Amino acid sequence: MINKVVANADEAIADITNGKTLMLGGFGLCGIPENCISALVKKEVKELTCISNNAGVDDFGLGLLLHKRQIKKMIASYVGENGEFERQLLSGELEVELIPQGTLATRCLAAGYGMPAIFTPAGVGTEVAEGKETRNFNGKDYLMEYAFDADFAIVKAWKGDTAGNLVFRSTSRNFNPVMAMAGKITIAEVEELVEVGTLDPDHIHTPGVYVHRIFQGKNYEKRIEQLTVRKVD
Amino acid sequence: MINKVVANADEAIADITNGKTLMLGGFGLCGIPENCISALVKKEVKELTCISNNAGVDDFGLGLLLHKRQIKKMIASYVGENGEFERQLLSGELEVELIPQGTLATRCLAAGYGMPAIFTPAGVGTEVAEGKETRNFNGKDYLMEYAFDADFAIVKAWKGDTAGNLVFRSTSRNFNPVMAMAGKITIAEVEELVEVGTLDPDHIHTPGVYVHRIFQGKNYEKRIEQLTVRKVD
Amino acid sequence: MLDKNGIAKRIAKEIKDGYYVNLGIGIPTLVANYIPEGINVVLQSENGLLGMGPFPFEGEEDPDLINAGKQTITTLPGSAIFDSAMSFGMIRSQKIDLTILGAMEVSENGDIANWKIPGKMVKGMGGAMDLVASAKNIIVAMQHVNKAGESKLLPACTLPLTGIKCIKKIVTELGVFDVLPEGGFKLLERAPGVTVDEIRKATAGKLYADDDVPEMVG
Amino acid sequence: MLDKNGIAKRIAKEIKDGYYVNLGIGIPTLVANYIPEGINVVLQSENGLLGMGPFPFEGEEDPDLINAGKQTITTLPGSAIFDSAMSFGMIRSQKIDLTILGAMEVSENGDIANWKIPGKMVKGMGGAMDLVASAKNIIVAMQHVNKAGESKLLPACTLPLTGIKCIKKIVTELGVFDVLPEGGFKLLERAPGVTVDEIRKATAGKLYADDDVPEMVG
Repeated sequence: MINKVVANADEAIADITNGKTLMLGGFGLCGIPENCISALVKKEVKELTCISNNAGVDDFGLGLLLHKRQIKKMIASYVGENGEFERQLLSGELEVELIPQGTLATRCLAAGYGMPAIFTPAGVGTEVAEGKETRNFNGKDYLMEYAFDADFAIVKAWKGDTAGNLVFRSTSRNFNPVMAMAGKITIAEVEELVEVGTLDPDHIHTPGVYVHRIFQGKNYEKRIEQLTVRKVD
Repeated sequence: MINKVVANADEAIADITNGKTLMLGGFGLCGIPENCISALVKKEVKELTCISNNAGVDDFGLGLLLHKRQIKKMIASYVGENGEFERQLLSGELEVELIPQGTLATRCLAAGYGMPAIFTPAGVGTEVAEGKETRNFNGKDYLMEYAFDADFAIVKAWKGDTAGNLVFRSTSRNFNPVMAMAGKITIAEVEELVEVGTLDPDHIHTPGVYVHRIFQGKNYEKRIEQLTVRKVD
Repeated sequence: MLDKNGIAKRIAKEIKDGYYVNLGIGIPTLVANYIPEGINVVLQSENGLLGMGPFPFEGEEDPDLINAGKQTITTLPGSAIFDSAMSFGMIRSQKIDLTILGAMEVSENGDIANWKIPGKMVKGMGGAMDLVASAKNIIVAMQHVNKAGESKLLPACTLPLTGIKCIKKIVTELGVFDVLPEGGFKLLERAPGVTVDEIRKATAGKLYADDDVPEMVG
Repeated sequence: MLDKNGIAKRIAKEIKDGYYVNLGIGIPTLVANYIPEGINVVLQSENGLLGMGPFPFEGEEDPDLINAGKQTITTLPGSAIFDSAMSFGMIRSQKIDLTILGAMEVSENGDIANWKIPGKMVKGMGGAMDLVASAKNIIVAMQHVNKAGESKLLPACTLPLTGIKCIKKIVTELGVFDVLPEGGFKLLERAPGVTVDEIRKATAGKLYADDDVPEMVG
């Protein structure tokens, strides 16, 4: 097997320079690559274009990069939970492209599966359709949307082996596997890095061929955005 | 959960009538729905269009349906191992459409993912491209290929639960999950039918929403097409 | 007149045995509380889960297990987890039988606006555009008029659209409405104590109401 | 002159550390036997496996575990299994570094024909069209001439094409050839004991050969 292990987040992101386009996995704060985000903050790399379903909260997730003005453009589907985001957007410091969540996911899939474009009905007849090719199949209109072209994909998995095979846990899977397939270079941080042969080949979510660098992360905070519980009767 | 269990193969295929289009999972003889094929032979349903990567061998797999002249048209990528197939093809009894294997898989995916068409470079400049729209993206030509439209998908899984969730074993996975997603009605036969809650939600290959009927198969033969072994030193 | 729970309760009656259902944020989320006994329904959450269960007991919350509203939830026996591409794949291929979501405006031809108010901070459409463009059956749960007292059932939407010609049914605090294929809102049921005239007054779009529109049964 | 194993052995030298490789049926399969020690290579089988291992020991064969040639095989520590859509997805997105396959004909502009002979039973293209259309680096392993003694390195293919302008390198029993971007076969190495003249005679397409083309090193 091919060994993809790097020492830590700093090494994994060492060649991410100003102006690059990054995909970052996660949904809300669930399944985000916490270690790599911290390393990007530390590296002070700037003018990033970030493709991510959300933009974190003020003091966590992508909010940390926003706070340091490291993001030039955000491509996301929902950015509701972030005051600093709103401030930068309204002041014109931050470019934002909002796209439907399914379109976001499928444009990742398209990149990972070598399909230059896909057709989706999402956004037909809305401002999302402006400037896009609309095409009718079987009586229904679809927009043609292009595969993403990202320099780096940064994902967070539960377990991974030294060959880069990844397994995700529960709904922290979300965008991570499709983004892992879509990056020109894919960096995976994992809660537990294991030897090859440990993971069941039938239950690998992302085959190692899609992963270029892997490291065991540390100090995962895994913050909960909306704590909702039942009382025990 | 929604219970998808039917008693057996006969019940599962009861409404498959003459002239229907079926997708059948498997690669060679690996992971084919043996029980449903036998039930289709017994039911003597005719003029079927079968979408399957291969066409079985003379006395097993889809070869059993061919032997009884139940297949009108075969859509496949490779049909090499079947003398009866060759006879019917050369005599004009059987229509055959050969398509690239990746195109076959991706047209299933398109159906399951609600994408009316996909773009693939496979077949550009060859007779496969005849009559198809060719389109250039980023300097490379692609063919536009349509999503399959199959009345039934028949797949074979290793384990499944009563809600229709499926888990496949080793390379018997192959086309099964993508076809499971692609049928208007999807029938799954499994080696072991288990109660809901038995399968790990993180390791379900095909969510039950894609499966309409499930039953525990019996007497799996699992014939090996090319037995290749090493001698123990 | 119905309260939010009343709207949710009425919508729950639209859910049939064997349905896969996607519930949006807000009133739609409450629908889960009123699914009739004996009905087997599977809730999809578009962040990648089929078989959404109730909130976890205190102390049992799992940061890796949330719904599309980012709330901590639980799974159920038979749940399945998948990635975002498959989640919207099954939405686009219409494997989800019913989608219930909120709206700012619905037009009499079934257009919906629910994601953007010009001049205000835009949070994004999330999965709403995918859901309304794909679902075969969409019910809107909303207040009949906005905070300024203006009707939300309109001849045409004034806000940026989320999707076109997609809404089949609307439940508000005043009643239950079909969106007719030829255009217009057809009043099916009045909320308890609400008259057709009151509903007509609150509805800017074309309203069709028979003389004997029944009052909703509790 | 090389035998089949010689061709496979020579091609194996093209494999670099860290490569993901897809091996076609026939001579390409033999390449696996000659991968240099100390080189980490992962073999992809397009029916849905990364990390193809050797044949199983007698009695340990598993009918659920085969390669694209339908042969019983084994996995290795670090193997991953996936479905056919992902398998060709990773092929199309060029995650596979090298594809090695057989051919009936290759043209001097890199076209390949390897799936169909008019008038004969056509078995199908399998995954070959996907592989040749997508792979960034394709090496053909084949005999230099066909059974009728005709060159398989041609100005233009005469058989139905599998793919166009895709072959980068050819290894035959006579030598190693680059397919030049501007067209033509560039002789890189002669097989042991084979002269440039002999190669020229067996090559119908345009052949470029320097005066001092080296003999292959064993």
